[in-house]
Amino acid sequence: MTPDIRVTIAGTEFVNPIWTASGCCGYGEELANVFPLSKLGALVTKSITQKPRMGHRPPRTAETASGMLNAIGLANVGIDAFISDKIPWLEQQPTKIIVNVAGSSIQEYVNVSARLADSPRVDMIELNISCPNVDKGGIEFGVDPVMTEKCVSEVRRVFKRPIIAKLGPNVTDITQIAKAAEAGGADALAIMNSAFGTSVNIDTWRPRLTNNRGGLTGPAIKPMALLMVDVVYRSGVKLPIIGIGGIATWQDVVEFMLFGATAVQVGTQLFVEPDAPVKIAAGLKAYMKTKKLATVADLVGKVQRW
Amino acid sequence: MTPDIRVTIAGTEFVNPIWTASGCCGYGEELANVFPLSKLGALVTKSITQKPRMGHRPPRTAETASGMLNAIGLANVGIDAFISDKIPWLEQQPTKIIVNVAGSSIQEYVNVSARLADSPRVDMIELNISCPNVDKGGIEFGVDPVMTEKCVSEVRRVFKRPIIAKLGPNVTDITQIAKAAEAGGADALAIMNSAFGTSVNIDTWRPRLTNNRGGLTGPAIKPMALLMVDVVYRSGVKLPIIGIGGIATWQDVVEFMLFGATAVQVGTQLFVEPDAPVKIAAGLKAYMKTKKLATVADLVGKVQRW
Amino acid sequence: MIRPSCEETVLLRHRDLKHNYYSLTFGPYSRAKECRPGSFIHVHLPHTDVYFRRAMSVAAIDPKKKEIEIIFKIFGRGTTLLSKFAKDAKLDILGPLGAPFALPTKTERVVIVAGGVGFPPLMFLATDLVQRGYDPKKIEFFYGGRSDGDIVERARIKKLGVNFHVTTDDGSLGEKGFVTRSVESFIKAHGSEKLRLYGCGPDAMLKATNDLGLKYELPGQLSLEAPMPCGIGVCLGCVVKTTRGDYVRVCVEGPVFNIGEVEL
Amino acid sequence: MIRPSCEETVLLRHRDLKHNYYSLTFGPYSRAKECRPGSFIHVHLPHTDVYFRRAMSVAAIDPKKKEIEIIFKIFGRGTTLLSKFAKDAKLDILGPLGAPFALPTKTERVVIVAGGVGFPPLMFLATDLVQRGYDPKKIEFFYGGRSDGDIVERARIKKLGVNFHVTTDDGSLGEKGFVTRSVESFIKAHGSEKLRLYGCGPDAMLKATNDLGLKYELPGQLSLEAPMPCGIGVCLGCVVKTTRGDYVRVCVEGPVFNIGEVEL
Ligand SMILES: Cc1cc2nc3c(=O)[nH]c(=O)nc-3n(C[C@H](O)[C@H](O)[C@H](O)COP(=O)(O)OP(=O)(O)OC[C@H]3O[C@@H](n4cnc5c(N)ncnc54)[C@H](O)[C@@H]3O)c2cc1C
Ligand SMILES: Cc1cc2nc3c(=O)[nH]c(=O)nc-3n(C[C@H](O)[C@H](O)[C@H](O)COP(=O)(O)OP(=O)(O)OC[C@H]3O[C@@H](n4cnc5c(N)ncnc54)[C@H](O)[C@@H]3O)c2cc1C
Ligand SMILES: Cc1cc2nc3c(=O)[nH]c(=O)nc-3n(C[C@H](O)[C@H](O)[C@H](O)COP(=O)(O)O)c2cc1C
Ligand SMILES: Cc1cc2nc3c(=O)[nH]c(=O)nc-3n(C[C@H](O)[C@H](O)[C@H](O)COP(=O)(O)O)c2cc1C
Ligand code: FES
Ligand code: FES
Repeated sequence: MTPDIRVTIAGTEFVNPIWTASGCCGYGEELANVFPLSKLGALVTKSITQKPRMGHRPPRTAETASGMLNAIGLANVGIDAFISDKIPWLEQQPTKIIVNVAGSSIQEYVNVSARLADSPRVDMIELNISCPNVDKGGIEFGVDPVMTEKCVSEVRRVFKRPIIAKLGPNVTDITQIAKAAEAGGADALAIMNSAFGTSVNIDTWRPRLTNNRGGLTGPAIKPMALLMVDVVYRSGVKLPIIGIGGIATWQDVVEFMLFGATAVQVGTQLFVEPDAPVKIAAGLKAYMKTKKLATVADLVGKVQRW
Repeated sequence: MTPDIRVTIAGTEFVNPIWTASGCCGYGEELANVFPLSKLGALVTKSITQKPRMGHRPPRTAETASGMLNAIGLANVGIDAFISDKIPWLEQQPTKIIVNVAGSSIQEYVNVSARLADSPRVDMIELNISCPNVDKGGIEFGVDPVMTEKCVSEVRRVFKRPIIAKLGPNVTDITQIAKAAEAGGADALAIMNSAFGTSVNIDTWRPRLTNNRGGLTGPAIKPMALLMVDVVYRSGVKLPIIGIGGIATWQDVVEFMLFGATAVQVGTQLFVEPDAPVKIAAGLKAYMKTKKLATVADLVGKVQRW
Repeated sequence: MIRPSCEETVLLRHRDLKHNYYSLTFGPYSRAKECRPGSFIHVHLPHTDVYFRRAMSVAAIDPKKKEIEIIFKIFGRGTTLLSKFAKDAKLDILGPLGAPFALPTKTERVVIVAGGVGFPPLMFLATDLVQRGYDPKKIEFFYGGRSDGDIVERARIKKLGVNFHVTTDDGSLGEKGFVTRSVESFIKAHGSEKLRLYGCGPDAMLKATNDLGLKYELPGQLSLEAPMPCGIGVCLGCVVKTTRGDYVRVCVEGPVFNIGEVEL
Repeated sequence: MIRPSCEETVLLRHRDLKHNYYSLTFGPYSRAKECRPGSFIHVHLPHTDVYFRRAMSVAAIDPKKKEIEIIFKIFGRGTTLLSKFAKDAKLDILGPLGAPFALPTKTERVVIVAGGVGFPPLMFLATDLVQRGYDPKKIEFFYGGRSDGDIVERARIKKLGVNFHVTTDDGSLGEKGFVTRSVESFIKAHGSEKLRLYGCGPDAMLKATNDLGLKYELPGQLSLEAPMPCGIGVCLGCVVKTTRGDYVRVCVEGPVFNIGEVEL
């Protein structure tokens, strides 16, 4: 019997729990040249804002120990061009499509989401309320329970299909934010966005990013992300969790699921190994065979605490 | 002219800005067998509590990507044995002695600090108000500005020599805590303690630490620590900053200083390279020569923001 | 549209070119013959503490043997570790990547401007042109470096029969001075008609070459470098500003850009 | 008091002992002759993505040539990468570390219980005893493994002239069954007087050996393993609980503990 790695979140079935993370797979075209997207549970697009955004001046990225810093600055084509140029292609793709939405006001989230509501092949939206790179941006929402709830509930009114709220680690107590997102009507939580960090070039004395700081991602942050998932999973919040942060191997995915993630997203590792999701799905299946697990849901939350 | 790497913090002069971090150098004896402690700016002891603590059950540590998780559980000999067994040896050492103090109540911090006040060779104390490993412990102080200020100011009353407040990263806004420590009368800030994280063994489904979670340290967290130093340095807080987090090389030290650290502490890297402080001091001097810097203070805060 | 893929190849030849330059040849690499001058590959450094791949221009291919060669100079940790891999090591290569150079017309005279470590894709270009039957005597290969150690693989260029001009900043080999000064002398002497420029090298040299192109209204292309997390266009980390004012990806829209196209 | 130091040494010999076992010999290592049976070293894996050092018992020394040998089995990433270093590689060694075995008296009969990868320090012990003039016929060397591939370096043990007893769980070599069963048979046959036990191996075997020691009231020592971030006693990460109820460091108070001293 081949192990069943399908997962269902908010009534939607995914062929597997391995998704790509926003900002790490563009709008999907490039990745589709590397492997068939049918191998992917879901594709999560780069954050879309109302207006097109050029993003920050380069350098926008810097390598760090087992990770990277980025301050892309939410560069994206804007909702108009996204709908006219990207959606038609995305609608043809043999995978679930999740559009990540960002904004610097609740109204912007609402406006972008309302437009996406008209595209039935947008299976879900993911609200990026935790982007560390925009000065006057999403970050205020993601650290404030009241704003989080408001943002989600207002979007809820205009977007009827499932909504994922994507939380960041840069708060004292992530469960408060998770609860606020739940109260606002989110269907699932994506945990977590980048941590914060910076670095400086010791020859020029300039920060390595023109934005002076950026989001820290990659294997370095995996232990933090696992803890965030663990804490929220045990907090009484009922929503399914999509685990994100430093996933590079199928072993990492097993860790996230044991701590309570129903699905995961692969981000930075795509840069090193663009076909990582394919390898991870295969490894996960092999692991389930060894462990004699019929369905991948048998892993979720099964960590045995001391 | 040989570069001058002495630094002065709260009126105390240190032969160099390279210190060892609490919990990563015991009480100094073992390290003294590896290199002469006179090479060290200061030695910061393992956290001392009122009663002896055995610490958590093993496994207490787990390796992660470019870092580690630990939940030692503040294992220490307690203030009585520290004063009778450790202080006499420490008093003979040719380096500055900083005793790190932890507690689960403000009274415990005060009691331990009061005892240390009687040992004039304890040059400074460092208040660990941000230990991620004690359930009913320091952590509440370190995330709450009111408790932080109270803790520091009460200790201030019993300990007249310089007090360093050691802050953790696990807060929404570290500047609030820094300001509270300043208001409480701290003389310097140590930034930062471990981040939080966890990991699970995918064969046994047990967390890798019996404490179920631990502190994340090592090069993985360096970008976060640099940002914390940067943010506090620019926040209007006037206190000198001691940078900690993932320092492995002299290049890392230069980064911390450019962002505003007056001195640094080396932690996890001591496990990999017990003589790291000696190598780092040499590298720092060579760098200063290349850059024609007369004194190491010429680096502090000199990052050129974009 | 190019479909890049990851492929494990074997390090067949490891040559120390001295002065911190190395040549590595990998094979069998199934995509070798799809690599064009200007194409690059993204090399993974297995088991090392360097997380990202490193972009390397293709310096030569052997389509029959399915081999590709890269040439690099030790710059930082990535290239240091790359230089340490020994013969028979297995490295994963992501490629072929990037938009290659556009070929000149037969009536054009080609002026190649290579600066230091910008040499590899241009050696490939010259080799490719000669193999395609382009008259080597109509190829001016300018190669500048800081000193003689920076001028590698001279014999290979000479063998192509192209007009070879070497400059060094310190005069230790060839003409003394910046390579672009020699190029300008040539343009002045020869006249700017039917010339096409190709350049790759350090930022200052690229800028000077771009300026020459604009000044003498020469068509041509430059190959750029940028920090490249992904190399396939998904991270938006490698962008460069165009003279139109928008950002384009060096890894997909480049690394080869027309003269005057990007801000240098 | 031992003063450990970091020292760069060269990998002089790399032997594949098959079945995932390897022997590496390093030198010149100035501290070689200070290594005693039970001592361990902490090996740094340069340039790799493994952050911590790996603890390895000293398996043999050549004090004149200043060489030390370690023997290990591939277990996880650390040992995998260690096995990949080639001859002439430079590795930094921190040592000598740990409290070594206490020597038996001349009147005692020595019973050595080696399980799988616990073999190296015990080979060193047996070699050392014989070199010190201890009668090899009074050394019983029990060596158990899962199957014949786990029993390495047999010729070296035989050459010592000790009484050599091999067991395998699957009976593919020597006697079939757990090594501690054979040891118990020996104790029963021989009588428990004037016996001294030395053991190293997997947890279950250590526990069984400890139990034998307690049951027959034998003096002796066991060498333990634990995850070891620092190896020098500063992190408190490697602790084990003693039967007195406190925690001691495997790296400093151990790795060698008396029978009955720690909870297994
Ligand atoms: C399309 C392309 C082709 C290239 N071809 C060659 C070649 O043929 N020969 C050669 O020697 N080098 C080439 N490079 C540069 C090479 O990729 C190395 O990254 C660069 O030399 C930095 O060396 P390092 O990795 O040792 O430095 P490190 O210090 O290890 O890392 C430098 C870091 O900064 C980034 N970075 C900084 N500057 C650059 C840069 N100019 N290019 C790329 N990344 C940078 C890297 O991504 C990396 O994260 C090319 C780069 C690109 C983008
Ligand atoms: C004093 C001492 C002597 C040793 N001598 C030998 C020897 O002679 N031959 C040999 O093959 N092995 C020996 N080991 C074990 C060796 O150090 C390896 O760490 C262990 O085999 C794990 O293999 P790995 O590094 O490939 O595993 P990885 O999966 O890469 O890492 C395992 C991780 O867990 C920790 N860990 C888990 N279990 C152990 C363990 N039992 N011992 C140490 N660390 C562990 C490690 O610190 C590391 O962080 C010794 C260990 C100690 C403490
Ligand atoms: C270059 C880059 C760009 C990113 N852009 C976005 C974005 O636009 N929106 C978003 O919600 N997250 C963005 N992220 C965050 C990722 O989706 C993910 O949450 C984070 O990288 C952690 O996962 P990882 O460690 O697997 O990369 C970006 C990350 C990177 C590295
Ligand atoms: C094993 C271990 C034990 C630690 N124990 C303490 C402690 O007792 N008190 C304290 O204030 N910090 C403790 N720390 C935190 C360090 O002092 C330091 O703040 C942290 O490790 C980050 O620095 P690093 O990345 O250089 O290790 C400990 C860290 C480690 C790794
Ligand atoms: S390197 Fe990622 S988009 Fe170019
Ligand atoms: S390994 Fe650090 S105390 Fe033993």
